[in-house]
Amino acid sequence: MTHLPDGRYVDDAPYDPQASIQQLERRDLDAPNWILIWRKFKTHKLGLISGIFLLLCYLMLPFAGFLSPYTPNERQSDHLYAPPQSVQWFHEGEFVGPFIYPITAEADLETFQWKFVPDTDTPLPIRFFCEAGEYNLAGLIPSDTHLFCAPEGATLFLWGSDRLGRDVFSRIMYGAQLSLTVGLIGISVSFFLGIILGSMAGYFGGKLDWFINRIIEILRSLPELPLWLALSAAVPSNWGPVSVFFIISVILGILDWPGLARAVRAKFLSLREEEYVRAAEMMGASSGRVIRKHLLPNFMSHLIASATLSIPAMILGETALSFLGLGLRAPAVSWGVMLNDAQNLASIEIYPWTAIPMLPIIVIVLAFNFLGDGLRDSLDPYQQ
Amino acid sequence: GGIPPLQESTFWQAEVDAGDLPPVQERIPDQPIIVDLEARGRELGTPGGTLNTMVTRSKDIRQMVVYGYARLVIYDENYQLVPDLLASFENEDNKTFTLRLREGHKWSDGSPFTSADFEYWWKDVTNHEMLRPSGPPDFLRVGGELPEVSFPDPLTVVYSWSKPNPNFLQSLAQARPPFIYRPSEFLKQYHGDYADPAQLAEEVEDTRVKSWAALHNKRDNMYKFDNHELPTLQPWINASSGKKIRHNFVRNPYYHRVDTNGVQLPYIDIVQMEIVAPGLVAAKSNAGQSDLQGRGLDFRDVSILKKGEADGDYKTRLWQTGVASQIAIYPNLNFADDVWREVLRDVRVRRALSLGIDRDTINKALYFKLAKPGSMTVLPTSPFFEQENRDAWAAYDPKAADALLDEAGLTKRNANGIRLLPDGRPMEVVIETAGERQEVENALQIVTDTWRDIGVKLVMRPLDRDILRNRVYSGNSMASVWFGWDNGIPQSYTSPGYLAPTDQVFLAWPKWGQHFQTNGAAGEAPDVPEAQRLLELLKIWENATTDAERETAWREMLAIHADQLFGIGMLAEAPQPIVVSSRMRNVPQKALWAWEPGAHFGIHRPDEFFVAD
Amino acid sequence: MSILRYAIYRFMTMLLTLLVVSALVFVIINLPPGDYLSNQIAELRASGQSAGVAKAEFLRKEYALDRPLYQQYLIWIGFIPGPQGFSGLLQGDFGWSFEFDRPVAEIVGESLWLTVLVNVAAVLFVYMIALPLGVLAAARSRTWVDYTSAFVGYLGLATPNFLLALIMFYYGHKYFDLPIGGLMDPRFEGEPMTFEKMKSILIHLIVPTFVIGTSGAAAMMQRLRANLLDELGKPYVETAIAKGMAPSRMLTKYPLRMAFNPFVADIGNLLPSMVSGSVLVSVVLGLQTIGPTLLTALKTQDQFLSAFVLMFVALLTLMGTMISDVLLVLLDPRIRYEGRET
Amino acid sequence: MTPLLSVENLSIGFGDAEPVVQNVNFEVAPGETLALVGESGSGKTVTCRAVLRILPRIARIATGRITLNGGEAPLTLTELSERKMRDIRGDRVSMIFQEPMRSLSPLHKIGNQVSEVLWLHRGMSEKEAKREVLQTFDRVGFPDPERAYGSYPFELSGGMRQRAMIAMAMVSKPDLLIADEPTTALDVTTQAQVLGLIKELQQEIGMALILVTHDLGVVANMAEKVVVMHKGRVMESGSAADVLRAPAHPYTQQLFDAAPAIPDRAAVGLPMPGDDLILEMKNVSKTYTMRAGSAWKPEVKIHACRGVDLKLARGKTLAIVGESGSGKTTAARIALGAELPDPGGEVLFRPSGDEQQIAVHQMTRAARTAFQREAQMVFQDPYSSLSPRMRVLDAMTEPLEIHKIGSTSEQRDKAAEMLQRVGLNSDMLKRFPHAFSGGQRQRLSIARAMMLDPSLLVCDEPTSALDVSVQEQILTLLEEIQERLNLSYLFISHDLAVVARIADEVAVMRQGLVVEQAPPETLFYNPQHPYTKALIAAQPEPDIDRPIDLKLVAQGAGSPDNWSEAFRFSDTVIPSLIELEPGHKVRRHV
Ligand SMILES: Nc1ncnc2c1ncn2[C@@H]1O[C@H](COP(=O)(O)OP(=O)(O)OP(=O)(O)O)[C@@H](O)[C@H]1O
Ligand SMILES: Nc1ncnc2c1ncn2[C@@H]1O[C@H](COP(=O)(O)OP(=O)(O)OP(=O)(O)O)[C@@H](O)[C@H]1O
Ligand SMILES: [Mg+2]
Ligand SMILES: [Mg+2]
Repeated sequence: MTHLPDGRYVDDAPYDPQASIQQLERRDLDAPNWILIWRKFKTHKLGLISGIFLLLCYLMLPFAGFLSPYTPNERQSDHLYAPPQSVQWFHEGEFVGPFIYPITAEADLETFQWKFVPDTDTPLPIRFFCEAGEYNLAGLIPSDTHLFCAPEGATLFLWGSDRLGRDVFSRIMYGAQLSLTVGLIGISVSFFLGIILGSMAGYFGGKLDWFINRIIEILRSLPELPLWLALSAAVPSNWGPVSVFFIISVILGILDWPGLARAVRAKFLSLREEEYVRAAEMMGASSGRVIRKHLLPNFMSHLIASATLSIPAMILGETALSFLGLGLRAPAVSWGVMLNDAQNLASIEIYPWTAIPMLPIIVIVLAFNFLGDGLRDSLDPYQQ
Repeated sequence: GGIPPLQESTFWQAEVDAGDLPPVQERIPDQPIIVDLEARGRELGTPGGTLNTMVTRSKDIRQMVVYGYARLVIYDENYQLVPDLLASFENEDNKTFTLRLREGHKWSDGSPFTSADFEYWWKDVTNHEMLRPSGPPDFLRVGGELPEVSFPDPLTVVYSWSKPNPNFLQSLAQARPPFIYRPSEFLKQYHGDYADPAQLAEEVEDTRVKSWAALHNKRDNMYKFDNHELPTLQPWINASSGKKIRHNFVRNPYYHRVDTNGVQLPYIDIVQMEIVAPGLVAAKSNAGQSDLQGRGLDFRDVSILKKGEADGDYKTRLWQTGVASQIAIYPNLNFADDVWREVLRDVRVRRALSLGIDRDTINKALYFKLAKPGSMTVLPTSPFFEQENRDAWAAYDPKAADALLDEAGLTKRNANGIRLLPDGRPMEVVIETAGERQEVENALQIVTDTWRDIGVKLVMRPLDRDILRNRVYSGNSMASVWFGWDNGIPQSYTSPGYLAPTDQVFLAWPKWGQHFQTNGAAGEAPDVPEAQRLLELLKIWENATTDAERETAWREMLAIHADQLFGIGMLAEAPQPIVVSSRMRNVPQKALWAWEPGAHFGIHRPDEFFVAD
Repeated sequence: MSILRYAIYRFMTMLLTLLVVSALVFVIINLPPGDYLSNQIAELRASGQSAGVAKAEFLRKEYALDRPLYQQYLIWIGFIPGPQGFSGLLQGDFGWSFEFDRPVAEIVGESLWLTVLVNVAAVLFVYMIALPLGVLAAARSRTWVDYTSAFVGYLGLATPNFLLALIMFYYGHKYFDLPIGGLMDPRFEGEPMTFEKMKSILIHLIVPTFVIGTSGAAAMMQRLRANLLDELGKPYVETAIAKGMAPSRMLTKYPLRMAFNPFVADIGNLLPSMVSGSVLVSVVLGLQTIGPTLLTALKTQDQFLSAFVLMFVALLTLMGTMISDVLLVLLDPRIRYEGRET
Repeated sequence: MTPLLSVENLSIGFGDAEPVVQNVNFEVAPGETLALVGESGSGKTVTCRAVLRILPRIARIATGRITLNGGEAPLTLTELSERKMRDIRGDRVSMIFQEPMRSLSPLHKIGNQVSEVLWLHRGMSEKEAKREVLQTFDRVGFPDPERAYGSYPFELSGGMRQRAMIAMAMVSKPDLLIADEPTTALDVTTQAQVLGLIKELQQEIGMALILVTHDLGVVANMAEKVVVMHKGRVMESGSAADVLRAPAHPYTQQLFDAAPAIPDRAAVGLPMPGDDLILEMKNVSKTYTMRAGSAWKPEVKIHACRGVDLKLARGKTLAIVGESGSGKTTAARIALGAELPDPGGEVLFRPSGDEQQIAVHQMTRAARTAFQREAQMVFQDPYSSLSPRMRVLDAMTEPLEIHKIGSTSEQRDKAAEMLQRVGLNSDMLKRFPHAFSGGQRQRLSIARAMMLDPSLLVCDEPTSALDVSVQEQILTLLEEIQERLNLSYLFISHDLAVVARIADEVAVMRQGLVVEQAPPETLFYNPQHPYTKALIAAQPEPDIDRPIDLKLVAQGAGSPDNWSEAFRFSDTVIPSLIELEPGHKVRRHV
């Protein structure tokens, strides 16, 4: 450090006009965009954990049959409304490995409840890789091997049983197959339409906007309830519950897009006036490109949040629909069907385990939320 | 005997003192019904108090007419017809009916109740072109013929036909009775033939209806019970107007029944009927917010009701439902699909399907084993009950079912073990339900499992009740689920019309029913000998002159149903929870909960219930 | 185009759309097989109450239900005369409800203010909860405030409304003596508004507001948070900070307004949802709103009643979109509705 | 005397990368002006922001202390609570941001945004504040303060927005004003006016000023102290007189050497050849309708351009200078078809010498795509013209992608190469636009415009945010490309020295009209129009001994009413352009 006599300060470090102060890592330069996003995403711990969790959930779906001790509609008519049985390890202070105490039911005509008495003298070990009810692995390969099953002559209700003596745990596992998939179709349809039509209306404006807006208005003014009522009469009667539900969720999606479309349109109406959009247009970018590369990314956060928010609605949509006789129904199993069965006071107060399906819904929804949040963060330039 | 010394009710005391209301002696008929409660094992009560109860739709305030159960004639607790509003009646060969009114009987507004009210209905209402374009109701037509009606004196009304109309008096005792009388004094203000045209026009304008006829029809709602100005003869009169959450009904000062202490019935001063959401009835009962509740409660609510007894200060009683079957499957013999129709018409198939139902399991899962498994037939309370009818084809016997199906030619099966129809389609029975009752869904779930074992696939499809009916009537539905016959306790005087193909509402034969109802204009004539025989037997019953003849007809018809399984019943006598506040007296411990006959609480005489403090 | 001219133009479009919608509505409610009176007659017969059939026949004539559908529609709108002369919507006659046996106007009039009350409460709840929490969650993203509000919000969202209501009713009654169902103590019905009545209404509103509101609140909160997070990095926010604004004021004035764009677009939905938003919830909670009335009307095909309610909702929807379009222009001065030049 | 603000040993870094500001020290006394000069990207803005603690989220103050004196007790800004900081911001210390376009909320009226400071810190009522703000607006040179008050940012020209920013920072009369390149978007007369205003305030209330600028002329005219920065370090600091007269550090010397000046040799410029015109604008006018405040008030019409006729020959450079808000950007946008001229105007483009002219204002889709390949624009506001969610690499390769030129890796190589040519590091390709300094973004914008090798480039103030040495580099690059590829430029600038260096012909605009047009040599030595004269006089020179009288030159332009009879024009009476000598046109009455 040098101070000149006139009080001036002059830097005395060697001066190299070519030096650069910042050196980005080389690997960043060669990495494609998604790797950068992924790297960023990895730092969002909660998002990462949620993502992995969801991945596992989806990977598990084909093996639901293998992982659950019972098949979904298998009834144990002597164990109606059985409470959850806990898995024990030690019997009279001795290690036995995982086992349960068998339970027997008694009708209590005072309270009109089933009373279950565990037989604590006979520990029955849980069987592993055992044979029980038949199911189709991944919906294709018939099999009857289960990861674990009830001991011979006893039951294994990890999360209790329902009114007909069906295992809640197994039903939740099977229910995931429908709840985690079919509803998503509705979301996809509605997002697809909503984004496409909304962005066209917002970006092009003018006549197209007018036209799309009228469609939106009409669709929105059309009453949904009577449509459903009409539909419930019109669906061919020999369709299975799943295909009915599939169609319903597609229709749900078709009716659901206007909300999103209007949000997209409104945002695009304002975004299209941004200078960078003009710049892109002046470079000759096609409308599609402008929408995809410039407008949509700037609305991504909203879309991600909206998608996350539709998931519980889609999983539970059927509960509202079954009010009108259109929801999923037995023998199909889904979380909504199970909750529908649990919609009465007794299930809340006396048999709370029949409302357990709420838990996976909440967990899944939160996982999607955190995943979406992580994604949002890793796309956010200001967080870099 | 003589009339005991009458006591004025505290409720109306003030009005009587003020001179707005005549004293009780002048209000009740000259010969009131004197109820001997003690003879029937009931307590003599003290008047007063309020009864809270709930219904689930705003139009259900008409339940007060049902519960009130004041009819020209009523069923007593033994299901025998006795006069109620009438002083007496005479029946000549089911052709001529002479109805005699009580001297001095008054409507709730104090106007006299006389044969003029019957005449008004007959001449100025039901036979009036504008008020009833389609004329008098069906139950008054015998083979299309209308009765001769005459009104010889103010207390006498005579209905007569040339052919017997054995159902006439029973119709008058229905839960929803055909009111063949109207408060003429009140209604004439709205009748174009009587009222001052200018005033009427003004009234029509005010009410925003299109014509005086519409206005008259709107005011004239004996059953709907929603017009608080309309005089009534029921024990309680509507004291609130408009669409409300809670409707109040207060004691009718002119009611025609008194107890042996000279206390005018009803005992209870005020009935408060609250309209609540169907799903909340159990919750509110559980919280002790209803004094008397049957409607809106289901057997599955029992456990929670029992649990709430301690805090809610009530008891849960289990009555029996009076329908012939709690859950019954109706294969549609008029299904539009030719192949399926033939299959369903094969009695062996129906029997196999019935044998394939594990009724005990259903009973256990849904009713704590408290219902009675069995085919659809009458209940033991009926003189026609026979255990063998109930047991017919009702045991769970998959082997026998398999054999029957094989015998019926449905031997081929597909890879999943489902039998194939003659044309190669898999045997998937689509059963449509009204989607209102979860127990139906649960029961069908169990049936699904056991039917699969006999090679039949069950597909359940919940619909809305109107949609379901429309589909059945048009022949579009293969099979449906409903309750069994409404009237599970017929007596020999009960018309067996509902056992014969006379009405499309029996979901197994909509087209045959239409054919009968429209005199052949629509639908199809029954082409199954058993169904034809049912029609014959109905004829026999109608023309019978003795109870013995009627009884034989009844028994044969029941036997045919038990054998043919037109409706496949699952269980009967299911328990119905009745919540009764600990303050309530005279509510029976065990009883039948039936709409027809019985009008739910009606036959148990709620006007005799009272509140003890 | 000036705002005023734009608004007028939008209004004219609205009227046109309304006409189209009215026809569609009428067709849709008549889609399910049968009509009110034939269903009614069937129901009466099925329950052994054939006594009521005659009156139903009277109504069929009176209300031209025996005519073809298009004529019924024209009569209903008021383009052609019915059996009793012109009496359609255009003449101010909303029709007759068979189910309730009263003029439609009366029925709707009664439940309308309760409906508005419930839904305004719910909307207020949504905004009062969701706005501050959404802003807070964005301002304090990735902290416990953020996570807790997300969790609670999703809890409400992931529980079926009816179950949530039952739980709240049951335990609310058990532990806090909250009323079960209804919108006010029946004894206040028809009474003039007093402090007591007000209190009763407020207490009754707690559960419905919560049940209807939670899902909306969670949705709004999360979207708002996402949109706000996008805005927080923008330079104009720094400018505002550099002015020395307090964060709360700064957030609400600048980024919030920007983030509000998608919500303003959806304000259109707010109006109709004030009437129809909570149909199913109202049905299960037993609220005396228009919702249960509508559902009953639809299920029983009480066509004039359902058509009127639906038309009313449609009108609100159209007005809502119109308002939201105008608001959008006011909110963001850059917005033009003219088309691209190409 | 205690300094008002002292910055000690300040180091700031982004994330875990090497600090971009290292050990910076300086002090400002009350009433004093400190000029912060240096290379683009050297950390000037970051340093200034650190004072107010409004750094991007990921920025970390690694070491250092910033102290503010003058209040009751000295405050250590680096440690102050957020709450206390709020009272300082906007009140005692305010800041003019470098990029005013992005720094104003697009949804709020200018008046509202500016008055807010007074509401916040002075507790003024809306009316009082409005009066005060209108006054300030007038003083910073808004021709119509009322209109500006009710305008939205997008309705204003770049310079107007900058003036709004300046007004916002000054209304509250702070103790310390940090002005980050406050006059880059202003024409020289307006610049003089603004600088004069600042000086005035300094005298009135003893306001201290930190002035970040690259215009050494401004430094010479304003500053008492100078700090020279380079790559995050202070190279030299001291009194302005000493540093300017005898720069001690090699970087400082290099910087000063690069400063351009209006050459003072008289010469006669050649008029623009008229045979091979690449672009021709005929009678182009543009009228905007301002969104009226309420539904009932009449709409305000703004004539951004009035009858502009311009001709640009192939391979030549046509420069437009003029008053801020005079319609330069509008003319440029019309030239590129981004905006349609009012009916009657024509814009003609000839892709190459032997092809037909095409009308830019009425093109088919295909023609438009072809045109857009040939004609590119460098936007006045580079920040806004880059999508905030697109990495620079993607933004740079986008034009190539659109026109499907080259493979992905070729595109990337080209992007890297272009970046290096404008003096940026190719490893910045993976950053997002907001992570650059103002000057760096401007260079990005230039690099992007050249990615397609266009034949016509419209540059709207391409070098305003660049320090002289980088500016020199860019200008050289532009010239070199022009020579190599026969590129034509439409060049808009406020810096007359730059214009003098690069232009073949200069058009001077005022209030939407071209008032004088000539080759630079002619124009600078024989200016005819009073406005041109005023402009030239107002150009500050980097010579500390030849200060210009800010007040006087600011008045120089004056309003057209003060001009001599021959040049006066009004909304209705507009004289026509008259050719005085070949290639020299002036708008005057004959
Ligand atoms: N958010 C950021 N993330 C990473 N680097 C940044 C960020 N913002 C600025 N930089 C870098 O910090 C350095 C200093 O930037 P700064 O804006 O202070 O430069 P400057 O001196 O103001 O330059 P100019 O004269 O061009 O405005 C630059 O190299 C820039 O690239
Ligand atoms: N979208 C718009 N709406 C209304 N007025 C506008 C709009 N765009 C520009 N103007 C007005 O047109 C005039 C010319 O603006 P323009 O941007 O062309 O000026 P400029 O010469 O580029 O100025 P500067 O040097 O300050 O950038 C200004 O008065 C400006 O307020
Ligand atoms: Mg800078
Ligand atoms: Mg400009």
